[in-house]
Amino acid sequence: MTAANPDLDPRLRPLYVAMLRLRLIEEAIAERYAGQDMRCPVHLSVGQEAAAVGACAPLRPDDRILSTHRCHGHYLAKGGDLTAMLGEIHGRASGCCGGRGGSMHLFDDDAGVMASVPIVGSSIPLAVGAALAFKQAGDDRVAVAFLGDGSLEEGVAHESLNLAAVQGLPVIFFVENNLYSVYTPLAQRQPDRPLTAIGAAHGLPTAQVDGNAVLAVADAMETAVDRARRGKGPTMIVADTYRWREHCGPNYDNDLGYRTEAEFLSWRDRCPVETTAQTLHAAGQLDDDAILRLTIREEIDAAFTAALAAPLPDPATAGAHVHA
Amino acid sequence: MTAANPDLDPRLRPLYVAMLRLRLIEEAIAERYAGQDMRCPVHLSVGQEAAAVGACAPLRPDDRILSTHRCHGHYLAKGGDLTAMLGEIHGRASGCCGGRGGSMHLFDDDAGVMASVPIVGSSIPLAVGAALAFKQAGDDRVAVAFLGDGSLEEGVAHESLNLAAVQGLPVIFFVENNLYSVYTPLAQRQPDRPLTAIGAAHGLPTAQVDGNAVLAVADAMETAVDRARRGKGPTMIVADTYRWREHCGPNYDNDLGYRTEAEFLSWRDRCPVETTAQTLHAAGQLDDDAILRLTIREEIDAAFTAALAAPLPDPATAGAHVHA
Amino acid sequence: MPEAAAATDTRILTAAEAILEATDQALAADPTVFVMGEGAADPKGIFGTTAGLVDRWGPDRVMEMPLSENAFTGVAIGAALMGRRPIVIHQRVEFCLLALEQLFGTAAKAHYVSNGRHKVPLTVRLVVGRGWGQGPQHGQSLENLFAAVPGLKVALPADPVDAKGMLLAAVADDNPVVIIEHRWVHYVSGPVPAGPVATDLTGPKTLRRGDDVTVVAASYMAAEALRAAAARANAGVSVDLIDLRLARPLNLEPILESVQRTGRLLTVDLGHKTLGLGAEIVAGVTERAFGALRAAPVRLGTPDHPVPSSRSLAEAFYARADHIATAAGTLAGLPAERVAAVAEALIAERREVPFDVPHPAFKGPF
Amino acid sequence: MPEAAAATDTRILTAAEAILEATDQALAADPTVFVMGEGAADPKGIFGTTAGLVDRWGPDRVMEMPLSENAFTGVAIGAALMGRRPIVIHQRVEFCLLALEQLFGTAAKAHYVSNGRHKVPLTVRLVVGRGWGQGPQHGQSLENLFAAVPGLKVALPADPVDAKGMLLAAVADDNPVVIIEHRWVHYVSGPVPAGPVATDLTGPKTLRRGDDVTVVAASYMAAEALRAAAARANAGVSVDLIDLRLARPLNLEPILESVQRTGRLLTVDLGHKTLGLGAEIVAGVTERAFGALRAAPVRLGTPDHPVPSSRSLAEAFYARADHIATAAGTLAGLPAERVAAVAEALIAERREVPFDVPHPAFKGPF
Ligand SMILES: Cc1ncc(C[n+]2csc(CCOP(=O)(O)OP(=O)(O)O)c2C)c(N)n1
Ligand SMILES: Cc1ncc(C[n+]2csc(CCOP(=O)(O)OP(=O)(O)O)c2C)c(N)n1
Ligand SMILES: [Mg+2]
Ligand SMILES: [Mg+2]
Repeated sequence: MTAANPDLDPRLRPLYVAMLRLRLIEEAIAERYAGQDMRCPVHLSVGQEAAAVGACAPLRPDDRILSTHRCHGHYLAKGGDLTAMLGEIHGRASGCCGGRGGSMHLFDDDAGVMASVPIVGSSIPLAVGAALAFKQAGDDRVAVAFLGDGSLEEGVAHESLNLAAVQGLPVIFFVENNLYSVYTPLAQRQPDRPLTAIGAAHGLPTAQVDGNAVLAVADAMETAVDRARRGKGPTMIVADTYRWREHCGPNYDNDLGYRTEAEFLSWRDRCPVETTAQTLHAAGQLDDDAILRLTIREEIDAAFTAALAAPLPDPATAGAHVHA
Repeated sequence: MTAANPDLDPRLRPLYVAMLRLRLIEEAIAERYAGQDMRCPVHLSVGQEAAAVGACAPLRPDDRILSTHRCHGHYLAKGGDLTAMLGEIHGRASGCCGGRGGSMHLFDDDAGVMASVPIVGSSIPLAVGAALAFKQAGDDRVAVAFLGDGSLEEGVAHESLNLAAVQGLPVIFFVENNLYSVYTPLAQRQPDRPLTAIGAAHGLPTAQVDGNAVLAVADAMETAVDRARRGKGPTMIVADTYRWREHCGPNYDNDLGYRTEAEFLSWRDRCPVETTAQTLHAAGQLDDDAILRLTIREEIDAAFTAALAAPLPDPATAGAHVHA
Repeated sequence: MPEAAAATDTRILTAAEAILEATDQALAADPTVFVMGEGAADPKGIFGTTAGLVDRWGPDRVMEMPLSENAFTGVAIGAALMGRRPIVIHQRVEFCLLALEQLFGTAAKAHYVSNGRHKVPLTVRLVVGRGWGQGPQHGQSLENLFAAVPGLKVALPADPVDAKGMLLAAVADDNPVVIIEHRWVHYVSGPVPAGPVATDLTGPKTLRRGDDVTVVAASYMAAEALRAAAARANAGVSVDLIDLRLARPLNLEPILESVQRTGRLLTVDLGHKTLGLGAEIVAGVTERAFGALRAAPVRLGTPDHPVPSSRSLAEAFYARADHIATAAGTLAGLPAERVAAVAEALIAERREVPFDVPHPAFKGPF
Repeated sequence: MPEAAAATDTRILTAAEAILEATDQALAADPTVFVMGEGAADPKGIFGTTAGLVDRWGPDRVMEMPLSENAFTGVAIGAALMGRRPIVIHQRVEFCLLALEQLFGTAAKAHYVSNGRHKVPLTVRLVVGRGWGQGPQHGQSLENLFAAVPGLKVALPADPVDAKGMLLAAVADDNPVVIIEHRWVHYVSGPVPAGPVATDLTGPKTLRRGDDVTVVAASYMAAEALRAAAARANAGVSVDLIDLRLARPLNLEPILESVQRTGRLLTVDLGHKTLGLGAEIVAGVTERAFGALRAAPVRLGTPDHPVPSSRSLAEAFYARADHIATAAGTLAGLPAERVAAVAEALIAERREVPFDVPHPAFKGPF
C-alpha cells in the first residue's frame, strides 16, 4: 500500500495494528469470560493500548520487560505468545506457566517478557536486577519495569529507583497513570504534584507523555532506551491513560460510583485505537481496516480454540518443580 | 545573669547548656565504656548535638518524638530521664526498658520520647501514627520522626512521607544528614541531588539547615511545629551535621579510611557546642562555663553511680510482659 | 457461643455480614477505634466487610490507604501506642508480607521491651484467598508464620459467631491480634447475636464430642472436618472435633484432655503441613501426653509447593472432608473398605459443586 | 567432611575466615557470581567475611548497597533470573524481614510458577546476632520462618567446613538458598580444605555416634550439644548427635534411623521452641517412627518471649550445654543426682567465661 500522506510517521500503521490486536484480544476475553472456563482473575487493560504498544516499540526481543497484575497488554505488545497466554488464563497445561500462575503471572522468555508479578510494586526491583545483569554482562540490552500509579506508593518502588540511579543501570520505569488503584482515585492516595517529581527525587531524568498517543509514548521511550543502551542510566516515564473496564473482571463498573460517567466518556473519546485509526484513515492508510480486523479475529479464534482444546494439567504433576 | 549583649537570642544560652550536657554525657559513656559494664552496642551522637537540641527546642513535653539506633541525644534533648537511660545501657532493672532493650530502645513516656527503634526507618511510620492519633483526638500536639540520611533509602520512609502528606498529619520528618550510613558515604548510596527533593516529591514543604547551628535548627523546627499545630500538615527538615566518633562504639574510627581526617577536622572545627560557647563568651554570657560543666559532671556522676548501684533484672522476670 | 450471647437476639448472618456488624459496633462503642486499609472505604468495602461504613463514620475513621502496607501497619502501631484502637485490613495475607517487620519487630515486642509500659491494641485482619484460580500469590494463609511470633495473638475464626465475636474481642484486647479470615468462611452463614458480643481469645472450642479420634482443625478446615466427622459418625467412628480458634497463644489443654480420652490425634492445617500448626500440636501433645497415644498422630495440610492456579492442580492441593474422613477412619483402625466408603460418599456429595467454589452445605455455628 | 576435601590441604580457619575464602573462590571461579549487601564493601566487610574482596574484585562484583533490603533482594532475584549468581548479605536476620515478600513471594516460587523454566540461583546470607546485649531486634535467628517456605533451601552451618562448603554449594545451587549464620559460629575454628570444596546441601550429618539418646541440633546449638554429649558420655549416656545442617528441605531419614536405635529424641532449636524446627522434627518422627519411641520426645529452644538485652535476662534465654545434658540424661532415665552432676560440671567449666561471649572451647569440625 502506498501512503496517501507521505508525511505520516511510518511507525504509525504497525503500531495501530498492534494496538488493535491487543484491543480485540482483550475484548474477546471479556466477551467469553462468562463461559466460566477462564477460572482466574483477569485485569484487562482496554483503553491503555497506546502505553503498552508505544513503550514496547523501541525494544528488541532480547530486551526484558517486567509486568504487574495488569499484564496482558505488556505481554502481547512485547511479542508474547497469544496461545500460551490464553492457555494460561484457561488454566491449561499449554499455558505459559503450565496453568500454575493464571493471568497475573504471564511470561514469555523468547519474547523477553521476563515475569509478571501480582504483588503491586514487587516486579520493579526485578527489572532493576535484569538491568544489573545486562550491565554486568557488558551488553546493551535494557530492562523495562511497567508500573501503575499505585505502585509508586510502595516503598520498594522508591528503593528501586534510588538503586538504579546510584548504579546507573539500563532500566526504564514506565508508569501508566490511569488515575486509580482499584476504586481509589489518585488524590486519595498521593499529594497533588506531578508523578515525575518522584523520579526527580531519585535523580532520574523523567518524561511525562500522553499515554493515549502511541507515537508520543514511543518517542519518549526511544529517548530513554537510547540513553540506557549508551550506558547513561535509567529514566522514568509517566504516561497518562485510562482503564475502561472494571479493575478486575470483564465488565464495566462506572455504576459503582467511584468515577464519573463524564470522566469515562472523555477518556473514551480519546480512545488510542480509534484516534489512531482516524489519523490513518485521513491519510488514506487504513482502507483495509475491516480485513485487518478479520485477520486478527481469525488469529484470536484459533488461539481460543487451541486453549480450549488443550488438556488441563495432570494433577499428578502439581508437586513438580518446587526445586530446580 | 544579665546579658552583656542584649541582641543575643535569649534561647541560645539554654540551648548551649542542653548541648553541653548532651556532649558531656556521651563523652562520659565513651570514657567508661571500656569498663565492660555497659554490655550493649552504643551509637554516640557526639558532634550532632545542635540537631537534637535545636529540633526539640520548640517541642512541648506532651509532643512525641521517635528515634533510631542513635537515640541518646534525642532522648536527652526531649527531656528523657538520664538515670533511666544509663540504667538501660548498663542492663539494669532501673533502666527505662528494665534492661530488656539496651541503648537502642530508649523511651520516656513522661518526657514524650515515645520509642527508639533499632531497625533503620522503622520508627518513621510510628511517628506518623502518633500524629494521626493527635489529629483524631483533635488536639494540637505534634510528632517528630528523627531519621538519618540512610533511612531515606528505606521504602518505608517514602511510604510514610506520602501517607503523612495525603492525610495532612502533624508530623515533622527531621533528617540528620551526617553523610554516612555506617562506613558508607552518601554518594555510594544515593544520587547527587538535595535530600529535600524527597520531601518535595511527596508534596511536603521542606527546609534545609545547618545542623550544627542550633538556632537555625530551632527556627526551622519552630516554623514546622507551628504549621503542624495549626493543622497545616507535615514538614521535612534536613539538617547537615557530622558524627565524630565511630558508628557504633566509644572510639574514633577515622583510621579505617572510610572518611578523611581533613573532612573530620573541618567538621570538628564547626563543633556545635564550641561555636555556641564562643558566641556566648563573646557576648559575655558564659563566664560560668566551668561551673556549668561542674554541675553537669556532678549530675552525670550521680547518674552513673545510681545505674551501677541498681540491680540487674531478676532472671525470673524474663518471661513477663509478653502479652498485655 | 458464650453465655452472654444466648441472652441476645440472634439472626442468621454470613461471616462477612457478621464482620461488618462487629466493625460497625466497635466504631460505635469506642471513638478511639478506626479502620484502615486499601479498599476499606471503596465501594466494595473489603468483600463487603466494611461496606458503607465510611458513609456512616466518615473518612477519618474508615481510612482509605495508599498502597503502602508497611507504612500503614506502622502508622497503626504508632497510633495504637498512643491509645487508639486501629483495625488494619489487608485484602490478602500476602500483602502483609510487606509489613512483617513492623508487625514482628515493633508491634509484637513493644509491650515486652517497654517492660510492660507500652501497649499495642492493634487488630490486623488478613484475608486468605481461595478458589477461582487465585494462584501462588493470592492463596496463602501463612498462619504458621504469624503464630511463630511471641507477643502476637493469632485468631482463626471458623464461623459467623467467631468472625464477629473474635473481631470484637481483638479490638478490645490490648495486644496486637492478627485475624486470619478465610474467604470461604466469609460465605458461611449461621446465627449471630445482634449485640456487640465478644467471644473469647483464649483457645479451642469443641464442635462435636466423640471418643475415637481427636481432630483439630481451624478456620475453613473446621468446616471440612465437620462434614467429615458427621460422615464418619454414620460409619461408626466418633470424632472429637476441636476448632482451634487461636493459633497463638496456643492452649493445648483441651486437646490434651481429648487425646487422653481418644488416644488418637489428627490435625488439619489450613496452610502447609510442614512447620504448620499441626507440627506444634503434634509435638506438644506427644511431649505431654505420650502415654495416652494409642497410635501415631497424623497431620493433614497443604503439600510443600505453592498454591497452583489451575483448577486441576488446585483440586488436590487442599485437604477436603473426604481426606479428613479417610485419615480419621484409618487412624481409628477401621478396615480399608469402610474407610473408603465414607470418602466416596463425601466425594459424591461434593461432585455437583466445582472444587474452586465453596461447598454450599457450610453453615455455622460449628 | 566429604571425600574430595580429604584430598586437599587443610588449614585451621575460623568460620568467618572460611566464609571469606569461599566467597573469594566463588568470585574467582565464576564471573556471574557477585556479592551485594550493606557493608559488603566497607572497611569491616560484614564481620570480616567480605573483607578486602572489593579491592580484589572491584565495586561491580562486591557491591555496596543502600539501606534498601527489599529492593536489593529483589534486584538480586532479577539478576538471578537472568543467570547471574548473587550472594546477598544482611548483617542481621532481622533486616531481612523487610525483604520477605521478595524472598517468599518471588524467589521461592519462580521455578514452580514458571513450570520449571525459571531458576533463581540466589544465595542469601543472614547473620544471627548474639551476646553483648544485642537485644530484641538484633538477636533473632528465625530459621523456622524461612524453613516454612516451599521453594527455599535453608542451611545452618555449624562449623568452618560447612560455613565454607555450604556457601560454595549454595552459590552452585540453582535454587534460592538462605544461609543462617550464627555470629558465634563465625568464631569457631577448625580444619578447612584449601580448595573450593562444596559440601552438600542434602541434610544432617552425624557428629557423634551413640545408642541411648538422639540429639538433633543445628548451627551454634550443635556446638553446645557437642559439649553436652561429651560430658554425658563420661556419665554413661551415649548420645547420637546429629547436626541438622539443612532446615529445608528437611531430610528426616538419618534422624529416623537414629531414633530406631535409641528410641529417644531430643531436639535443640536455635530459635524459639514453639513452632521451631524441633516441632517439625518431633512431629515427623512421631508420625513415622511411633513404634520406636520409648519415651516422649523432648524439645529445647528459646522461650516464648523476645531476646532480652540485659545479660541477667539473656543468660537464661539460650539453651546451653548443661541444659542439653540435663534433658538428655533425664530422657535416658538417669537418676536425678547423676543428671545434676554433669550439668553442674558443665556450668562450672563455663563459669570463667561471661555468658554473653562465646565459649572458647568451641572448635570445629564437629
Ligand atoms: C502489595 C499489594 N497490595 C495490594 C494489592 C491489591 N491490588 C491489586 S491491583 C491494585 C491496584 C494497583 O493500582 P495501580 O498500580 O495503579 O495499577 P492498575 O491496577 O491501575 O493498573 C491493588 C491495590 C496487591 N496486589 N499487592
Ligand atoms: C533495616 C536495617 N538495615 C540495616 C541496619 C544496620 N544499620 C544500623 S545503623 C545503620 C546506618 C544508618 O545510617 P543513617 O540512617 O544515616 O543513621 P546514622 O547511623 O548515620 O545516624 C545501619 C545500616 C539496621 N539497623 N536496620
Ligand atoms: Mg492505576
Ligand atoms: Mg547517617
